[in-house]
Amino acid sequence: MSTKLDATSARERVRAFVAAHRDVTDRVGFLRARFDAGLAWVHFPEGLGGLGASRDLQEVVDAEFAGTPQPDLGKQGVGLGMAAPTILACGTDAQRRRFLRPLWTGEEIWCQLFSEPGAGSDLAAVATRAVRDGDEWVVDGQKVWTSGAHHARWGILIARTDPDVPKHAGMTYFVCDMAAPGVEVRPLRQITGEAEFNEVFLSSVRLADDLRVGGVGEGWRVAQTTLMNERVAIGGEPVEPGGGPIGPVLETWRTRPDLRTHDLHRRLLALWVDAEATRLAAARFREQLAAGLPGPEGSAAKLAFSTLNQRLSGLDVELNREAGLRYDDWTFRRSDDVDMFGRDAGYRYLRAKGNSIEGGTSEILRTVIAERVLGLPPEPRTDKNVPWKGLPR
Amino acid sequence: MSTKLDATSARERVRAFVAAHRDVTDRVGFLRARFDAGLAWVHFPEGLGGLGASRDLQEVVDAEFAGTPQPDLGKQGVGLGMAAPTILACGTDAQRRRFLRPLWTGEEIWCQLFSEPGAGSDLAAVATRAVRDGDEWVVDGQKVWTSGAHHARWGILIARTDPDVPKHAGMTYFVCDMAAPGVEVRPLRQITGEAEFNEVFLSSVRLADDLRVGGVGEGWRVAQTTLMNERVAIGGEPVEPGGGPIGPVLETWRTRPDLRTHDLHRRLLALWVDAEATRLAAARFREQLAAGLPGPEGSAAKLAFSTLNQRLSGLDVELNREAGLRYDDWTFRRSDDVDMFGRDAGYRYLRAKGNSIEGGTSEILRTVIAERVLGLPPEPRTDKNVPWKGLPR
Amino acid sequence: MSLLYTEQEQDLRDAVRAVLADRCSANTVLARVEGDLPYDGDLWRVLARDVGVAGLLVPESLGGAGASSREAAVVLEELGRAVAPVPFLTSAVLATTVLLRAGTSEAGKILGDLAAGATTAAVAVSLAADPFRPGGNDVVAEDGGLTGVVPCVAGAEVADVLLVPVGDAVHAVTEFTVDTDVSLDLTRPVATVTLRAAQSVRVADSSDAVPYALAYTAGLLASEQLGVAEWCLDTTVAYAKERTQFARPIGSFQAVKHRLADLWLDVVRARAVARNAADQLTGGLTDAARTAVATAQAWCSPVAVHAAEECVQLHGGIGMTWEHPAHLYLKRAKADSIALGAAGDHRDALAGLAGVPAPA
Amino acid sequence: MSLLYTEQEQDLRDAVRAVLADRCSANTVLARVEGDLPYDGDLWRVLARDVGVAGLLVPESLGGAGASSREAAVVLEELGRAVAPVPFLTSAVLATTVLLRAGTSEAGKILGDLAAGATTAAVAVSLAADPFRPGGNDVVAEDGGLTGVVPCVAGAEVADVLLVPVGDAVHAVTEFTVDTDVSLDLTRPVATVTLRAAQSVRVADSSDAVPYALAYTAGLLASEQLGVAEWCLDTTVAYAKERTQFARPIGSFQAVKHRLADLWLDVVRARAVARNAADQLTGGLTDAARTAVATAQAWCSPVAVHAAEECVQLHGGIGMTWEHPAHLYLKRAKADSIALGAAGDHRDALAGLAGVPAPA
Repeated sequence: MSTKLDATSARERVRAFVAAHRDVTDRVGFLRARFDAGLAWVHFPEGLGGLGASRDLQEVVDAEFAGTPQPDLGKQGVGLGMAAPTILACGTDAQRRRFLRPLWTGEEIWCQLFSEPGAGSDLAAVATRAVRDGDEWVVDGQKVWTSGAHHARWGILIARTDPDVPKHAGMTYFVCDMAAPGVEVRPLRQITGEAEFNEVFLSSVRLADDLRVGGVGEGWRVAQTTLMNERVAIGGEPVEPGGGPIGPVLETWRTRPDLRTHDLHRRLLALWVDAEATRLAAARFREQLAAGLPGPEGSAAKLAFSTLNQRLSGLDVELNREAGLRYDDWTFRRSDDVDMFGRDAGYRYLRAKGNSIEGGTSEILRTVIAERVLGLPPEPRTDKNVPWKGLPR
Repeated sequence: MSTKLDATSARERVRAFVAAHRDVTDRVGFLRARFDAGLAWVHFPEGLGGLGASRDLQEVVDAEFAGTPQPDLGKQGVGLGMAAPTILACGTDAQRRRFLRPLWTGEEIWCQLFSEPGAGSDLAAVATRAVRDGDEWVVDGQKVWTSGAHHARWGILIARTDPDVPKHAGMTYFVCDMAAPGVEVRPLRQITGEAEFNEVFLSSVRLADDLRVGGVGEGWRVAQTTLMNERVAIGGEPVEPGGGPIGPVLETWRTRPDLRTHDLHRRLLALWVDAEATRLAAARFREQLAAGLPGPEGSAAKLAFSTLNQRLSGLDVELNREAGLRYDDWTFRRSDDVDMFGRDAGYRYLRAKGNSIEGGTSEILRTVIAERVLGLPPEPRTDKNVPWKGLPR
Repeated sequence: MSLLYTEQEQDLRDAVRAVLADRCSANTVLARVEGDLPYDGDLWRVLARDVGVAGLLVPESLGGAGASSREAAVVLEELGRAVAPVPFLTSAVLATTVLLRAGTSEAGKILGDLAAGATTAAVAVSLAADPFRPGGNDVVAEDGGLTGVVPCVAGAEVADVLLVPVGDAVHAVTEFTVDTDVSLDLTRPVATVTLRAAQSVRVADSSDAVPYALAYTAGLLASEQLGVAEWCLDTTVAYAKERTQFARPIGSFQAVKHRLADLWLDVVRARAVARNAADQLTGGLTDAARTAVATAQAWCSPVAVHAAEECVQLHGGIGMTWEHPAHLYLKRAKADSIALGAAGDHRDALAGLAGVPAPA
Repeated sequence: MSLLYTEQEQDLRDAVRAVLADRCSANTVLARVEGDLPYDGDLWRVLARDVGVAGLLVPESLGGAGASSREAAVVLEELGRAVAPVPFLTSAVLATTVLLRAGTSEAGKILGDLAAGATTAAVAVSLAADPFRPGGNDVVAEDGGLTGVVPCVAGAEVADVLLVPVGDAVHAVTEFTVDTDVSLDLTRPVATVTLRAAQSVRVADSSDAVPYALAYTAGLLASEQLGVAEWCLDTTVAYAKERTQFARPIGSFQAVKHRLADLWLDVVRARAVARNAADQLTGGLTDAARTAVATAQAWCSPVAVHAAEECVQLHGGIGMTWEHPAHLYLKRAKADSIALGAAGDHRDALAGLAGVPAPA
């Protein structure tokens, strides 16, 4: 099995697996078997859902599995996209064996406990404390913007273990047991009325030291592994001209000739061009990726799409006029995903406001582009070489 | 004469002066007499062109002098607006007596030697050196963006006299003799083709110590006096709706119906609103000033007008199409003023680009508004407490 | 003509602001929007009667204060600043202007009650009506009375009297049902009004009163939008001074700083155009006033929306939460940008008023 | 279909760039615009013959390279980057496309000479012509030949052959006078062409060839605009790293940084739309290609102008001087934004192409 897999043999292997498991209709059962066959993530080691194969082959494998039971990319997103690669890269063997399989099958859901009320763009400012007590850590603090915390069995957590050193050096990374006493999850209501996210309060939560990922004080480095594995947001799937977020506005425009004015027409045409340019840039980026040339354009996509979504949904509300003065539903309820197509223009308008905040604000993204892509020099920093406890907060 | 003047007596005094000098047709002669009568700047001391009166009365006096020979606000602008108040506030008695009268009459023109190629927004970074040599100073360096240097008898100059102290502390303010050996004035051609400004090269220029204004090392403070006396730019005289910089574009629009498109129409309407809002804000600011309530809105006017001028002239070039592809004159020649109404759209477009650079860039103005008006905290500074000679340049 | 505030106007502002500070904090408003209706009757009674805002535009001969559009605009600035859930715009400006313009004795009677704060009125037109192209409605006068349905009416829930344009006239009715819509603007919801053979009193014989009042009110709405924008700017500036990231107040970052400077510059101009509209309207809807109204709306609508959007963005995550009041302002600003003509409609009006003709 | 560059395209780019680096520095161009005409005949001969760009679009059967719009676009990117004063766009793209579309044997003869770099051609239409509403001209065919005046023609000064649309046909003439206008764009001036009973050869019998070529060339002009924008971005980024004020490179100030990040994002998209237009045009002017052309022009025109404006602004005073080349790019970008349809005209075209109908 140590001979390297190629695309042909990977395809054959998947076909054989699918043929052999045609009768397994139970989703979890199928995914367990897929994991055990090393076909979850082929680039993971054998025994941990993979075959030690090249990362490129995953696409081939995924394509062959089309039509079979799939992981739930919504609920399992944090686990699959962030926790799994981090545990593989930085966890112990015991952690890998304990966590990866149920993570893959969706039997255990994961959430991310990074952001805090005082640590948003400045993630390294986390104030949640973890204090060692024998073989355990006692954790106190508050996390926020945690999606899926109410479903989650585990959370990836960064906490401050040493306030006496500079902020990047005093953090440690843990797996947080969401069922432990002292973990309280409260839905966080958003301006749309619903709650996609949670606040998580940690009060004297005791975590065994074997839930620590990486060394004490290495939390920032481990967290970078997590964040680098956040899927490059390139605005979702490829779409046709006029598809994607401009779709609903065009639909209104085409079906309601009575709402048309020259003013709105010029603004909509300009946004059509903007949407098309953004779509083509994403398509070009996908081509680069496929050609093995990942360029910096990927980091631009989120910035472009968030602005575009906001402008399009803003125009849509205005175009709708009377319908724009109404709203579909303010009920305070939990919501597991963002519904940009099923709900009305007002919801899209409000929800899109979050696009330029969540997952890196547009301000942070502009700085990242300027420094990492254009090579512009950083600003003077005053917070790098002083103990965390001495920083203004 | 030491009894305070009121508006009525000021008006009477001017009327009497005008009646008595009805026969003086020579402009310089009339202005000399007006200076000697203390009616140049009534708030200046007696004998120095004033009567020691309240500053408010100047408006009354100026109004009464309407229709009489006037100073040339173009060529004499730097002298009247910047040099005179600085010399009054910071100069010696001998300097006041020597300089103010011919400055007022226009017999001696002044220019400003502040900016340098390496000191634009960061004026305190001036590198022109002045080294003491007995009763004289020897000045070497290069100044730039000096309007009127080729007409000027004198220049107000800031130079570095001590490179071993922090940059704000090592400058000294001089009156530069523009006729001295070593002063070379070269026209600086702009993107419009002409040269409104000059570069001034100073090579071993010897200035007597009695041309120093203020103490050695006090140049920054003296320069602040100069800069605070720069007239608040509030976009020129009050205009009617549709007047001012939007005038030429509206003229094209109205006389050339063949050029109209819906796209240009919407953009022009939006600019009309922008121009009107900016005009009304300036009118409101003038009302505040008149009511003795100078507000922070004045500092906004330049920022607003430069953006507006640029957008209007940009639209005008595009609207003109074939005429916009042409240009009136690229001849390299000196020009003493900006002609925003007599020349074509292309000239206005190019010249307006300078509006957001000259007299404080838009970037600097935004910082000034943010810090002085909104009270937002400054950025960390790295250049305040180190010797000038150690700073990166 | 002056674009500044007079001393009386400042006094009026202080009085309104004191009441709002006392009774209309962000938390009060947030709590109230959780109920069936956001309107605060007690607050309105204090403002309407004690401060006397209900009758500001009503002549003294009819029991009002005989003040002008300038004073009403000042009140609207303060109400916008507080997103105060009271029917000032809908009753004391829009309905009152319809009745003033009608000029009949029937209208005068209603005006007296409104001025006294005894009753409240609303006009049965869509809040989205474009003053320059107001559509009709489908209300008909039949044998038994008025019958029809009017959507998107603001302030109807708290109205005792409804003014209904029917053909060339305006009628007052007191029998009507109101179904509040789930509305984008939590603090000024819209409702569907239904008339079923409602008895009515004819208060105006001309079809002009309603479009006149819509344009007049649009001009004053700019002052409400100014108030909304000011609150957003002030709140964001305060937050930028206090919120620390990377060991610095975020307001020390140039990107934040420059955006706030630009926003301030927009708000400075919003104040100028809103004051100008309020001032010009003291002489009625002259062409100069119509130009001022269209300019004020074309400028203030996008500025208020932009200010609220910047407020949410620069507050980061907290700005996206229900518990922070920023969303109340975002929703009001966005609804206001549709109300009484969108910015584009007002720019259309300027094509004629300012001599910028459309392409043939 | 691919939006990336092929290896051959990269090789072509390298070849063009090497020639331009050698012969077309900013100082060379600046010095040249001081003369009567900016065009650089030596540079053009090297590019046209040695690199072979003159015949890129001409089929091999007629002596050309048989390449496509994709390769021509790459050449235009480089020429835009250097604001190179050569008649590639006017002769090797616009005139060549007219002749290719004409398809007559007379056209073929001229194409052979053009491809060989032996002659250069221009089309007697205004550079400001909107491809979607190209106006006519006042040239008439009389007994003695063609007579008339055509304003704002680009590339006429260096043209041996002039292609003149007359009625339903296109004629080639070699006798004409050219009066160069003082032009906004110093590196591609426009001129007034006068024909006085000029002898002519009929090269096309259809009126379609010229508008077809105008739209096709508009699509490729986007690549020139991309090149202009790239130069402006690169030059400004380099300056921001090196220029120090307040003891810091100005590129470390967030306001500068964020604007350059936004500009980069615009240029990334400019590359995508320009490549898309170049790619779609390989199949001729299909509806998809027309959409791609209109999108590319609507996006790239303002982006190039904005990039040049940011270049001037962020260079501060030095950017306002004649000695710094930024103004050459500003002038080219602005003239390009008028050439072959302004952005608004292209958005108009999209109303039909993309199904976004105008109000009735």
